[in-house]
Amino acid sequence: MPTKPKIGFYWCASCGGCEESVVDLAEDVLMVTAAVDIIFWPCAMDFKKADIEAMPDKSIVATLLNGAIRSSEQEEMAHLLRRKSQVLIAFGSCAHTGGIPGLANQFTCEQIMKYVYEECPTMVNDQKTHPQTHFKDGNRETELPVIRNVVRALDQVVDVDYYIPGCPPTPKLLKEAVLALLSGKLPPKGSVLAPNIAVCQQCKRNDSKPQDISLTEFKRPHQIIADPDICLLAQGLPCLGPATRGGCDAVCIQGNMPCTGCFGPVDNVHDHGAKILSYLASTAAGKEEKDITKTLAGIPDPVGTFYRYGLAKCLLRGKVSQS
Amino acid sequence: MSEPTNTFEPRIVAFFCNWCTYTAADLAGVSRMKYAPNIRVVRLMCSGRLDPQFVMAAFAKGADGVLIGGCHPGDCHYVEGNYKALRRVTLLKRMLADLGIEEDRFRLEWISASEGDKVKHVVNEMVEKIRALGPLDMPGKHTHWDKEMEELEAHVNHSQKEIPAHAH
Amino acid sequence: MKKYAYFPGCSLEKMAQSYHHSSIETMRKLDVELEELEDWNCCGATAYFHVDELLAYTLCARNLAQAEKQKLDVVAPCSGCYKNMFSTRAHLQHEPALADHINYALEADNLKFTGSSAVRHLIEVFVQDIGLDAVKAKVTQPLKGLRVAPYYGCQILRPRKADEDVEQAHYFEDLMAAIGATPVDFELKLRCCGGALIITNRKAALSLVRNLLDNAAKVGSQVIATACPLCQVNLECYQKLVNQEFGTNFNMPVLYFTQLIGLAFGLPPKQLGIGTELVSAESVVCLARSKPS
Amino acid sequence: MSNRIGVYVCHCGTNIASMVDCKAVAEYAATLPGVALSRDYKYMCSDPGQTLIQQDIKEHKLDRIIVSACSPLLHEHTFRNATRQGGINEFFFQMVNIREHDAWVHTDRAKATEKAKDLIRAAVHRVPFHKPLEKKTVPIKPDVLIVGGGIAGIHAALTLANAGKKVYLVERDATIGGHMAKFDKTFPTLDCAACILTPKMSTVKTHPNITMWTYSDVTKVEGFVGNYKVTVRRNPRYIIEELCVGCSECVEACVFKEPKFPDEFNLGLGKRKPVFLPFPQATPLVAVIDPETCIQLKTGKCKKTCVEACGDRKAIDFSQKAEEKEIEVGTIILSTGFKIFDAKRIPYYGYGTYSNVFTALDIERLVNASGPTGGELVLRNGQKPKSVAIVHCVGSRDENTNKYCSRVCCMYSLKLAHLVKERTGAEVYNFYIDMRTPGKGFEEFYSKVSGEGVHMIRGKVADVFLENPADKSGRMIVQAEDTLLNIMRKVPVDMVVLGVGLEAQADANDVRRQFNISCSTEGWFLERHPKLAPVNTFTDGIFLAGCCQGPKDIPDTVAQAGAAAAEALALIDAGSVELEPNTAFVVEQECSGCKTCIPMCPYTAISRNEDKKIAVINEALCKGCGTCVAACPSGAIKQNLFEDDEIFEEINGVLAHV
Amino acid sequence: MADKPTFREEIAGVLHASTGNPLDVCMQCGTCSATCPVASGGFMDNSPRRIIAMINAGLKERVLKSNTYWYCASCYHCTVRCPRGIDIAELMYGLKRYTVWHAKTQEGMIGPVFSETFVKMIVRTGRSYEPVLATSYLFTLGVPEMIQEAQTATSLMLKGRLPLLPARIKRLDNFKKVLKRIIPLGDPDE
Repeated sequence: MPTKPKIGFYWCASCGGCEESVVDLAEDVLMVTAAVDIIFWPCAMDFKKADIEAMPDKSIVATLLNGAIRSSEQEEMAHLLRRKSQVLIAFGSCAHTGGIPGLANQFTCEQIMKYVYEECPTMVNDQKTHPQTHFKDGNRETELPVIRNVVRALDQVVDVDYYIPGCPPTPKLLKEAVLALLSGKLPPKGSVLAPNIAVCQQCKRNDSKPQDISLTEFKRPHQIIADPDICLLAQGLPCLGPATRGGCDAVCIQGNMPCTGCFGPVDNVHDHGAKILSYLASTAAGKEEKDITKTLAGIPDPVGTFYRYGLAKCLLRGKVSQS
Repeated sequence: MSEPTNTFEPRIVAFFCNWCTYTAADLAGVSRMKYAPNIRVVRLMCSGRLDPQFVMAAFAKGADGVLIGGCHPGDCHYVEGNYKALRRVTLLKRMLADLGIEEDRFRLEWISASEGDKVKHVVNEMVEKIRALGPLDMPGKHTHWDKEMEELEAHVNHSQKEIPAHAH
Repeated sequence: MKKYAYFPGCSLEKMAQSYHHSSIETMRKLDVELEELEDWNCCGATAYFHVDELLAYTLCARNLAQAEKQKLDVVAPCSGCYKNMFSTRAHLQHEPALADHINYALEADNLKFTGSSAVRHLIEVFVQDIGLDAVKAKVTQPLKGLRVAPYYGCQILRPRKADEDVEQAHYFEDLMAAIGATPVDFELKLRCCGGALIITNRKAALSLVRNLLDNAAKVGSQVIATACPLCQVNLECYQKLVNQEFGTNFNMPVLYFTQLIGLAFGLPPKQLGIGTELVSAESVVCLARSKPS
Repeated sequence: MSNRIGVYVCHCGTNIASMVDCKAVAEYAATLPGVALSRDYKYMCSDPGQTLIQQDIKEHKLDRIIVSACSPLLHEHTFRNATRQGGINEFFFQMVNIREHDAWVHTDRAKATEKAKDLIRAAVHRVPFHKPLEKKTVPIKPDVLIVGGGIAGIHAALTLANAGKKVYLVERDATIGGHMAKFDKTFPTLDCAACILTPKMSTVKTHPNITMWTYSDVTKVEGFVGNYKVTVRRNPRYIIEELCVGCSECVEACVFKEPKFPDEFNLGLGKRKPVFLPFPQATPLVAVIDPETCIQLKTGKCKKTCVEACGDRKAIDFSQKAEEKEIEVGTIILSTGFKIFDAKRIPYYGYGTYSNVFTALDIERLVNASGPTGGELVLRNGQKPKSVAIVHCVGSRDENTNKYCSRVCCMYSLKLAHLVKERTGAEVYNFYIDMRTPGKGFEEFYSKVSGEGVHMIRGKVADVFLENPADKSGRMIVQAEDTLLNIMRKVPVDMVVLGVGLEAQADANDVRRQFNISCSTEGWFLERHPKLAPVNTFTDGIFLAGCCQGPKDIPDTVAQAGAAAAEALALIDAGSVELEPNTAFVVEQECSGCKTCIPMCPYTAISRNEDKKIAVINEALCKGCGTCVAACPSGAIKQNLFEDDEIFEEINGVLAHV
Repeated sequence: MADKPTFREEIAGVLHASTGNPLDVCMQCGTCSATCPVASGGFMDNSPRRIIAMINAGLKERVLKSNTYWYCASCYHCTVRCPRGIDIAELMYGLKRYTVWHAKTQEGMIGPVFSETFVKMIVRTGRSYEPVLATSYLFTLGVPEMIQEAQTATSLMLKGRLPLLPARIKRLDNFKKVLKRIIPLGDPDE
């Protein structure tokens, strides 16, 4: 009997939204399932790691792995799936650039554990119990994965063939990717499967942007009710569209929210955050240091704003002082 | 083949604008002023060309400090490139601080073509401050961060051997 | 009401009482309180720096720290004290290491120098802090026609503070004009009176005093106004010796600028310590009294 | 791509070799990836050095060239040419500065050598990314603007005009001539300043190729080399220049019977009327009316006897307004001159308080036959001085005023010593720190003057005070230490002459901004290179002449003016100039049309293509600062010679040592 | 580099507070000397300018023999007028300290004696007291000066301008402790 190409999905450090976007294919999902043979999708179907280990190397045509790599378990699965797949695709921001989990690179593992299990206001834990990697109860012994100090994008752990950006990726991109995969019409290895041009190009508000907006104040979304037709940057909202890869049809902006950069940078940019910084600072007004500082104070958390999805891929990879 | 001595010698990457600060550094040379040999100058036409990515790259690749030199406010050869530099640097300083890089490691100075001595003083001062801070050594830190994975890779490669007949 | 920590300095205790009293009185008239710096010690004068700089700094630092404790700026009527404290503060501020060392010593007296209290010379307080208009306002007996030689001396102006032009000072003249007197064009107003040399090198000092008196006399001064006890003593108390030494016959009253201001404010001469001069200042007093306002 | 890079390490004689181990550096470079050939050589900029490059390119198939030597600002073009003549694109070349930035500023040979290696490694990383580029050329407009009508401006103007170029000469004062017109004699030859200057002045006036605008200021400068657009404001002198013949009948007729206002040309030593001619040989010989003092202009109520006197000529026009002229020139020469040090800043020399203390320039006027005293050198009371002190270094060589040596004071002080002796027979005392007479015939002049019995006292004057404090116009005592005799000198004199130094014009900084050039800390205009480009500035097409660049005597000034004129001529006759191709360009398919770049450009070179909805850069207007490149959020704008990749690689390279 | 510093370096070393330039930049113009009221009065055996030249030439003995710096009235005129920005008055202080420390002061010179008595006194009482001062150096004066001094003193006494008792500061013990932390005084009261 003719075998359909084998496809795998896996979920590492991420919220699950990427899995959702697979479901969001709606009826197209049938097209996919018809065309391919999903041999691994833990969150939807019952497979065991052993099944994969048992498979010959490279026997999976493609694996779409979402989520950043934070734990030894995720690391191990990444290595495993890399070995078993012909094509490994980093699926979604977390796998692509570290995503929201990457922001944890501003803290050490200890700091995070301490906060989560002790200081966090909603936490009741008088014994200050912390999760243990080794657990013994009578004759039951369990090993829990080790949490790493650094959050990594997938390609910082294993070799990656393609990237599908987005938090989450749009169904459209996923579909195009799968089709390309099936048709074998794939771009050169290492490509991001989305257009290499910034969001503004697809943004309906582009024309509404005046040529010179030297901003004296940056606002935050909750501070204003943005005019739905005018460029958000022109209204003082730090919209990252100009510095972010398009392909999303500017959905957030259509929803009257500024782009927060989930698609990551375009090919020419080495460090997304630094580029965003350069462009935003360029639109600020003022010649005196104090005026400039005042204007830029409207961006209270540069790291969180510029590297919201990409701190793991920042050239510094995180906060320096962390050991 | 690193520093001849084992004492820490800061490595400072400087981005100097062609018209004022680079020329000032030339002047320092012509006047045979002496300053610390720890600085490496990258020439840009204008401090306005300075892309914050360059600063990130310099730190990431092992610079212990980064120095930006431009014309004094109002004196930019390209009218206001230096103001643009100032805006970017102001924000970049904040971000670098949040990323744990000490402020003495990143500095913007206005040095006009005639201020050879200022080049000397700024460089010497910066070198001393950074010497006191010690190495930043991002590459070292990065390899150190990645060490935490080695054991597992070993383990995986090991378990791999158990599985027959697949090498690549 | 303005308030300063007042550092009289050793010589005002006795030798220059009149300066002390006239300062207090005139300042009171101007609603300025001079609260004596608590348990002050000698500023070290010049002699101290000859022997041990560090000790000299410590002496001044102790006074400054005391003033900081009282949360007041220090005002010194004596140019020597002023210069020592001013330069000590400046020096310690840009040499933190030295400051630490001295603070370690000051601990023994539960004091700490931070540099928070500024150092002012009495005449600066009159001219800058209070202002000539305020002074004018209090004049009841303008010293019309009194030809005063305003004598700055050295250490009010020198060594240079920051970048001020130390060769062009004119505020003493303005102050004298403000009380109705006529400041003469006193060429040697910035020249030295010999200071401490009067003891260590009598001849040199006397000749300097001679030049000053001579110059002042030639331009028709009726009185020399000083802002420093050492200058006053040299110019006045040693005038007799000058006459003996050089066969001159100077008889030039030398008063503290505060005494002149006091007169113009209509304060009784006695209150201003007038009468303790070796060269009588009667003439000046008469002139001041001659035209009641 | 794998390249064949050639690396050349220059010894620059011993300049570099003494502090950098050039051989070791070259050997190290040879080990770097892509380096096909690496040499060290004594003088790379020499002919053999350049030929070496050309041969190697051919023989070793080199496709990238790196020369590590002096500053690129000095020899980049030299080696680019060599590279081109070698048969590859000249922009496949990269220069590494191991002289000014390394050998000359360090003292530790090992560390300097390390630095050289780092810098070369940076270049080796960079060059593979270099792209072949072509220089763009722009035409040079043939007309020249000269700012400042002193001897420098005059000489430059005549040189250019005689070469058939159209010259605009703009002068702020009512007449050209500058300081030289005020001088009496000139050192060391003692020929009379007027005799040699005034003929040149009138030639300027009559020269068909020269447009002379006196009483005018440059108010706006736009454009770039070859194509400057300049706006000049012609201030109202209330006299119609074309109609006035300088008969000075209006001056005679003025309602002020006697001159009563200080006359600027004679530094206030003489008096003038509200309407006046600056001096007999003024050029243009046209009257001026001073609005500050003219009754008509101040109150509108005057008999206007001047107008009557002028009669049918109708040259007087009280309604005259400032008018703006716009001109287009290709090159500009700045010859804005200097101002003398204000002696009042040193109060203890008594200038302005003692009536017989004068500046050297005052004396020039006093000994000048056309001066206020008709050439009589006298004290304020009209008597001849019996003893005169000449004080050198007033406002020069002094941290309290100006640190630099003003270069001309020693010589003019000797000149004045001679003139004073000649005119008055007085005892003359020159107080100097060091006697500086380096120049043709200068030392001879020094000994000649010494021979005339002038007293030379080595010691800086510390004080000038009155013999009788009550008499400000009486004799003065000049006090200095005679450092050769080790005694204190207190010399009584009738007159003190202050050898004031030269200072940059008060508005030098505004002028500098206007023309976009640099100033030294003292305010002198900065030349492009102190030795090799002494009249060029950092802005192409703008040249310097005379004292605006630094203190100078007349011979040097004239020589420099000639040089500036020659530089301008060279540009004009070349007809066009090549510009660095370091301009920015947009990669169309990568531009999202976000418009961030548009306001970045100070030259409005960037606009938006509305149908393509992307940014476009007008290469002709782009001056290559690269600020738009840094701003472009998607890296769609690139700058030739400074592309992101080139700089990133330079950074990697410089830090890549393991 | 353990080799012993040259005289020139030693002097540079004692100029702690000096904010001015080093002596090396002196151009021997003589402004200091001609500005100095004492030097121009002919009282100094070597002018300040010469002293600097001597230091730069390393003529230690001759500098130490000189009276120049003990005759400095610290009027600071030289300092503010020096065209090379040398703090000459400070140099004079430095030389005084140098000689005092190296016990190189010359016989019959009042300056050093005066200074030291002054210091001892302050260390003892915290304030200055003219009579003690007077007696301490009076013997070193020549006879005529002694008489002069006595005259002046008495007339001042009559006008009540000389204190009869030395003033003392209140926290004298603390004060001494403070000083002890700076230099080993031994017991100042002896």
